Amino acid sequence: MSKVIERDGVQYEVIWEKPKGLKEKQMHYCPGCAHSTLEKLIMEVIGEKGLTENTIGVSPVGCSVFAYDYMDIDMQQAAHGRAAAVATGISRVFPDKLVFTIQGDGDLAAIGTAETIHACNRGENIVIFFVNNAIYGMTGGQMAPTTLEGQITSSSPHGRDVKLAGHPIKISELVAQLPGTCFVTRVAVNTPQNVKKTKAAIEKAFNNALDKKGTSLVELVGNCPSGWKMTPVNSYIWWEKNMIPMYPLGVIKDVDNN
Amino acid sequence: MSKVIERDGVQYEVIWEKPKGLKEKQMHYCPGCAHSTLEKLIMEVIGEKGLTENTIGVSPVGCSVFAYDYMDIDMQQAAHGRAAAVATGISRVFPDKLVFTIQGDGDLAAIGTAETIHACNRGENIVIFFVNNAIYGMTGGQMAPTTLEGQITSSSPHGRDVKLAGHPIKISELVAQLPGTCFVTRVAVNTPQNVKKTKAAIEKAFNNALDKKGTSLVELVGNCPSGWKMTPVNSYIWWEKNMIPMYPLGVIKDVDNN
Amino acid sequence: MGEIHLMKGNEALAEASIRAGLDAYFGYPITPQSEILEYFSRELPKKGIAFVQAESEVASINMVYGAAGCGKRVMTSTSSPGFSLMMEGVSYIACAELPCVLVNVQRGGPGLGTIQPSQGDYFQAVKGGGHGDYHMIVLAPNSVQEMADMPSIGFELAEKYRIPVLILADGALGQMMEKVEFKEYPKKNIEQNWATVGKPEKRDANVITSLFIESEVMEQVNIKLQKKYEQITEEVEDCELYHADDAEVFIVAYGISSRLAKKAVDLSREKGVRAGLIRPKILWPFPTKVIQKYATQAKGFISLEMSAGQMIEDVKLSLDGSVKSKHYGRMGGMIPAPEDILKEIESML
Amino acid sequence: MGEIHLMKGNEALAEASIRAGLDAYFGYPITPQSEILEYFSRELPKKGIAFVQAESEVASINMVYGAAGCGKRVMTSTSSPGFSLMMEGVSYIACAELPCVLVNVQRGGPGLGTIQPSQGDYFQAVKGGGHGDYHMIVLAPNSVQEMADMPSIGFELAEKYRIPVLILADGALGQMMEKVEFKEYPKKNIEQNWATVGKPEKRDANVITSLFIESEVMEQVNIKLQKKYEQITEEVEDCELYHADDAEVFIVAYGISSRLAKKAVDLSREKGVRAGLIRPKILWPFPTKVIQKYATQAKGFISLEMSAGQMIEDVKLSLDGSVKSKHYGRMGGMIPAPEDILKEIESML
Amino acid sequence: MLQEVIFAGFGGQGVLTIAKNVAYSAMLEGKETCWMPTYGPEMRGGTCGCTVSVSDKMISSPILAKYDVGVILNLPSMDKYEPKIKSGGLIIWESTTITDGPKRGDVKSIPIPAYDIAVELGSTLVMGMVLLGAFIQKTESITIDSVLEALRKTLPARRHNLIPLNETALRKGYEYASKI
Amino acid sequence: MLQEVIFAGFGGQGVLTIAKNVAYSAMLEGKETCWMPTYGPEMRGGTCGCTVSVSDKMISSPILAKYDVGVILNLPSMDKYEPKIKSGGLIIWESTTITDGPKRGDVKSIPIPAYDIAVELGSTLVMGMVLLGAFIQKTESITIDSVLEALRKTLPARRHNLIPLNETALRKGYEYASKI
Amino acid sequence: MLKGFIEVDIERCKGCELCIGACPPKIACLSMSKQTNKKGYHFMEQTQNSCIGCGNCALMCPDSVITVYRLKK
Amino acid sequence: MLKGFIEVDIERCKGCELCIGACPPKIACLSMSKQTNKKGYHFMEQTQNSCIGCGNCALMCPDSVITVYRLKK
Ligand SMILES: Cc1ncc(C[n+]2csc(CCOP(=O)(O)OP(=O)(O)O)c2C)c(N)n1
Ligand SMILES: Cc1ncc(C[n+]2csc(CCOP(=O)(O)OP(=O)(O)O)c2C)c(N)n1
Ligand code: SF4
Ligand code: SF4
Ligand code: SF4
Ligand code: SF4
Ligand code: SF4
Ligand code: SF4
Ligand SMILES: [Mg+2]
Ligand SMILES: [Mg+2]
Repeated sequence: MSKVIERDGVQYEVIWEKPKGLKEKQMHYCPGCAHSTLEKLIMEVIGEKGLTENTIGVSPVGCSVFAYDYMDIDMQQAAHGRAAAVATGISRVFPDKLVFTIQGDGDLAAIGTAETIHACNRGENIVIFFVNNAIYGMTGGQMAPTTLEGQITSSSPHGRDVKLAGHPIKISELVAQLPGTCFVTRVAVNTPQNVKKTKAAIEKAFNNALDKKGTSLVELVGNCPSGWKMTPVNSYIWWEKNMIPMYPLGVIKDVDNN
Repeated sequence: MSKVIERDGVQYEVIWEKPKGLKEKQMHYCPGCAHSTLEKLIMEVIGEKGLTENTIGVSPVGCSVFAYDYMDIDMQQAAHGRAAAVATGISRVFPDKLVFTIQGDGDLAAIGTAETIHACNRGENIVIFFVNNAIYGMTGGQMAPTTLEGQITSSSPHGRDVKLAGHPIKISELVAQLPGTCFVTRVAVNTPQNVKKTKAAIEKAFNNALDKKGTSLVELVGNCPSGWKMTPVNSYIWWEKNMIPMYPLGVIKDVDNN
Repeated sequence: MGEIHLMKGNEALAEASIRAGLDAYFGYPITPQSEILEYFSRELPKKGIAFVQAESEVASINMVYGAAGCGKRVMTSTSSPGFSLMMEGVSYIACAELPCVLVNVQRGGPGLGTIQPSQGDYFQAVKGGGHGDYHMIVLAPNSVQEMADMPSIGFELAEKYRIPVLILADGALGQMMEKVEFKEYPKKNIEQNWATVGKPEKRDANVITSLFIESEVMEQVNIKLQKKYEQITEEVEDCELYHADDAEVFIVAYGISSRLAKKAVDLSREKGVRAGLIRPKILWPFPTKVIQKYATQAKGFISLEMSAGQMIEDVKLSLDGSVKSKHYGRMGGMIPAPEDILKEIESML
Repeated sequence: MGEIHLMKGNEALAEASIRAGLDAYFGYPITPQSEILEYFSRELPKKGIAFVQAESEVASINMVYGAAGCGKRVMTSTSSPGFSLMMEGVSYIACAELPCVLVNVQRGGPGLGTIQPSQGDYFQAVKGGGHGDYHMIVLAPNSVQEMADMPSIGFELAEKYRIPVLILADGALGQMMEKVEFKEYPKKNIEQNWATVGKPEKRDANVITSLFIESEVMEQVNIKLQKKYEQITEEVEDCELYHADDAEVFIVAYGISSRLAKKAVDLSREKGVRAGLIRPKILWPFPTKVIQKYATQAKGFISLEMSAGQMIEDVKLSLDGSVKSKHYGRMGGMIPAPEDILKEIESML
Repeated sequence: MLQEVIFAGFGGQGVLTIAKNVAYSAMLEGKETCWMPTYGPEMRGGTCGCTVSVSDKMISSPILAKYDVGVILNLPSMDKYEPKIKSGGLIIWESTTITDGPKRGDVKSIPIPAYDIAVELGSTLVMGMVLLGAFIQKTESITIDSVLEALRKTLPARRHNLIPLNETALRKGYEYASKI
Repeated sequence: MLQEVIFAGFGGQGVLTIAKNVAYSAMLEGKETCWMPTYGPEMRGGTCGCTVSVSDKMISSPILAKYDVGVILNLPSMDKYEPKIKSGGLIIWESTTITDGPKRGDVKSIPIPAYDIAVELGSTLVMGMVLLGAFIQKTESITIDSVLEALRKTLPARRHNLIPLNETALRKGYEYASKI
Repeated sequence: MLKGFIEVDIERCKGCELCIGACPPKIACLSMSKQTNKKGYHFMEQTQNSCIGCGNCALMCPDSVITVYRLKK
Repeated sequence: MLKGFIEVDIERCKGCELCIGACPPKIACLSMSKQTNKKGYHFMEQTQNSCIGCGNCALMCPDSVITVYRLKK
């Protein structure tokens, strides 16, 4: 199965290489940004499952807007917050295709709240990747609905004041309540183990869509070194220490285990 | 306290009369429509608590759009779905006023989903009256997000097909999950007892707002004789038999009892 | 000649769209167009054609974006306030060059306004209510028959030029019943190799986008769009002329008000006044050349609109000062009376 | 003269709005205007002034509606795609006659486009991107100083006429730093007895609405609005003139491109060509009378816009065929070079 | 020839259907016709009106300020539409339930006890048909035959059994009117 | 006099701040000035540029296609902006980290080992100031004094202790450049 | 002496009949008139004097048509 | 004979250092170069031959910079 090469007369297996499904263009993401890892993993799964011809992706407005520059599949770029609606349009005319979105927390949990909730409620046969980095990365680090209490951002310079701005919103728990969702899970890519789990979640979500089970939402609790104003390594520490306790990892809903 | 009159030399107490807070103009609501009862009760409470000068109401787009023609208080008419945003605008510049909205299920649970969820999440100090009659009354009886499974409406003439249109959405349960809400309850006005409970819920919600506790949402499970294509009396039967089992009455969240 | 039906304009439009090969409809109820949605809700599921009653107009237009990006024949319909909510989406669709047919059954604005017929959304339709330099081809039916004819014409134009086409109707056209006959509509015959349908190994990935972050690139995109718009302006025109040959006063009117204009022309002819009508069946591109042609013989032009005067600007721009012109119209759902139009005609002499 | 600051246009606008008595701001991040929101997020909570980062532009504009309906000085700001999402809300605000100041820091469209500066939203601003017959007063700053001057002017006009006022800026004006001096701005001095503030016993309930279901009533509302617009057209005008007195070729330009126009005028004067500039500081109402005045001495007009040519229509409508005119501009964030403008000037001779 | 008619009554009284029958019949007769309901929330609970224009030429306006004929089924409709009938016009009205007829002297008043007649026929649902019969008798803008043809075309097959009853109602109304 | 300058480097290298110092100083000297950053997501991780124009007259365009002077802090910026310097213009560049200087013959190249100098001074943060010193020496569009004045006005009081270090860096850069 | 009585503003009544079902079964003093009001609705009327002034009918009446009086104790 | 080795596409490396933390502590064969690539990033380089081909670094690398080879059993 796996590729083998020879070096110094000895055979080596290729354990990992850049997925074929990634285009040559280098990602514009900041160093250490989880967006890159997610797209890498999605293309690994699409490649391994041979889904290229069967897949249409939707990129949002947010840092992953350019996903179509990296992922070598047919893609549409959706208006800010409307990726789930665009995916609905695609999925309804191509019920047999695998349709997914990648969306940030501003996109999905602020301006796109209605589209998200209703796509999930209708049980659109799509996969939603929700990159929750608790900030508006693309526009320069403003507060998102998922920004943590007290977190300083460029639009909450005194720290998020929950009395004025509300508490961080937990979208996965909300959509898990809707009968239309078949699989809701929270993952991270902050450790090799979690990367593997994320990949497994992607696989499972794609299988659900191929089996027409309804909406799968995979929340990637992510980081944003630039928006958080940290080095990548420090962002990983903050991620583990602050993000994951607030947004605990694990399966929130899985109709297969009910 | 209560007014007393004399008739045939005997004294009679006035047990109930049209609230002073209702304008003379007759409501345009169809015979037997719960919208009328709700507005009557709201004005009773405002009158009894002497809140007229302290209250600003927001009417939606939906059958209650004309609430300002009946309720003798300062009111704003909000764009379809945006009542919670309009109420936010009012409440933020008048933090000491009582601000409430009346919204239908199309208004609040379809087009206004994002505004509803985020007003609740921010814990805006407002009261939301959510008239859930499982249909778009004003526009001629189309399917709403809350329309019951199999229910025939003018845009689900074959009955709501949950595979294509999703299941009826339970907004109260969703917003109860948000830390910003202090009180979420479901009431009906289909019996005298329930009318009394509804009035009590209105009082409680108004008290919450006066005490600045956050968002209160009172879901009135309502009827729509016209949209349901029934006589008022039959609509009451259907209401009890189909609506209330799907949308069970009672307090869903009350921070005072936690 | 096929069977004649008596139908509402809204229903005729819906039925004709199905016959024209509709692949998907996404919409949200609003008076006075809900019958379109309702008709589709009854017919499309039976036929296995995609139908979604969306959660809002914003969602509808973005569903249209998605399905149109797949190269399908897609439609949404709404009325004025709903169309305003679609402005961002329309601008995206225009830039991403997605063919689709949009329907605005106008009602009186601004704001929540009234649900009665109006023509107050002309500017929004032809100048670009959304941001940026873009155009839609705008079709203006004036009868139930044309409500039925135009979806097919719309899809053809949309696919030919990769452009959104707007059918600009109004509450009267949507609600009234008239006789209507459905035709054999042409099937889609343009290869859409740009559409996202799943990438086969042999071709590059297709991307639907309107994002061009570099100014140099964005300018090229803009130039390309403008070239296309120029081409359409050259190639696309449809006007009905009524007593134009010898007219000295012209009414320019579209949609429902063009019918009143016709009546007013008749009345004036009875009185010996040589009035004529130019009725654009396509509002964008505007029939500037037609107007200019008749300007040479005319004493004056009246733009008859159920608005405060919007198309009058395009009439004036076409005339460029050569002949005098004025607007006449009513607002808020009021219908201009032919007798009043007649007075305006006489005042131009 | 007060202290001079070096500030971004976005920040200057925000600071000046606070000094002009802002009561509430509602907004959503979008490049290139996010600094406005960020500035307010830092300053307003400290001062007890209402600030909400809304969940969307749709929410922002409706929060503005609510707070403006209370008679407060309220603002939102956004950039092109976000402004498209506000079209329904703006139409409501116009019809309900609520004073407020809106800011569109334009970027290149259509669609997601580019975040670089553009002037492609002119039509949307002045013709009505939303449905129905309405107008906003549209202010067009061309420097950081004017970014600071215009909020106060905007509130004054908004309150005087009960109309939304739009400050139409662009990414360059928003992002660049220049020197700026803040003034003493007048306080609100108009009684707003129509506002919803809680109904005292002695007066009738105040109602903010844009719904007038009966056509007869709606038409009266429309007529009232149109009368107001006429009055504003009579009373409101602001133009900067540059070398206009003896010019034979005029550039009409607003906002950032007017600065390039000035440079081009200088260049042409150096070459002995008598060019001049008419710069509308207020785009709606359009300074038709000013243009007409100079038309008598002019050989030609150039409308210089960073768009495919939008304001040119208003220039042409003002000239009504009396003098030739053309559009020149760049798109997608590209900035016209004064040398190229010069060539256009020369071509008009 | 252009005839502009308003049919008006309660929502439930089948006003739109009678009006549609007129339009359909006119279409079958090769005439131009246009049917236009009042629409919107004001229908709710209140009056429901529907305009039908019948002409030899294209109908210019579906929305009218004045009518040649009014067919009026309830009191609120009488109040609303009586002033909108052209001078010299005709008001055909249901006289069992409406107590006060038109007050104007310059229009012809045709009271028809359609409710009573319908009750006699065994179904209040055909009240509208009775009035339609009267309308045909008074205006001659369409014929009973084309209404019957219209019913055959527009009613689903399973409802065709109702046609005879409708025909009787039509003829009763026609007859009653011919005596006025 | 109109001088149009591009400052460009990594996001973290303080390019915007040096540029702002120039603009502020020019303003203090009573000149017209305009500061304009490249903005948007392309900043991310990549190069960050900032244009400053200084003139006696109102600045016509904040966005420029060509520059008189480039102050370049990293290689990608060199690649991007070298072609955009006007013929006869000036490129002042950080020569410790950038290995290849400008290739064009028609611009003047001023390599400054600002990184090394800054390290010598004990803080890489003042690298920009070293380059700014060189810029002042070469262009004379502003003075060191007004930069110091600008720092006093723009730095919060608690940061004023950094001014001497900045001054040293400025003067070091100035000195170094005066020898080229 | 009446235990209670009601007043009905018949012109505002919409004939929904909800009051009728709300009146305690033993009392059942309400019914619909054969006549219609100006709006064309059959309106409610009190047909017996058994009213106890419980207020149920008024609580249920959506249109605030009914005023209820009860004997003062 | 190496248990494993990696190839690093240094021009794509963004110097985030995440690979470094992912390499098992006992192995720790990665570090950052003093040099920068064309983009200006200090890039990762393998500094020892202790690599076991576990793949962790590649799993963590956001930019797919690393190819991992492991001795075939
Ligand atoms: C209608 C509209 N509003 C606002 C924006 C500006 N905008 C672009 S991306 C974005 C949010 C980015 O945050 P998020 O969705 O969390 O994505 P991230 O970049 O963090 O991955 C915003 C507000 C826009 N492009 N369009
Ligand atoms: C933007 C917009 N979209 C659609 C409409 C049409 N519309 C008016 S009310 C309504 C929904 C009414 O249903 P609901 O909110 O449930 O209120 P109800 O009448 O049932 O009380 C709709 C879709 C509108 N006025 N504006
Ligand atoms: S800004 Fe944040 S989310 Fe965006 S690419 Fe950079 S690190 Fe990632
Ligand atoms: S349509 Fe339905 S919701 Fe609206 S007033 Fe009538 S019964 Fe009530
Ligand atoms: S008050 Fe009670 S007893 Fe009297 S009529 Fe009403 S419901 Fe019946
Ligand atoms: S409940 Fe009220 S409106 Fe209904 S019938 Fe009784 S009195 Fe009339
Ligand atoms: S493959 Fe494993 S052992 Fe080898 S360098 Fe990578 S993390 Fe270290
Ligand atoms: S994880 Fe990848 S990008 Fe980051 S330093 Fe290592 S090799 Fe470079
Ligand atoms: Mg984010
Ligand atoms: Mg409803």
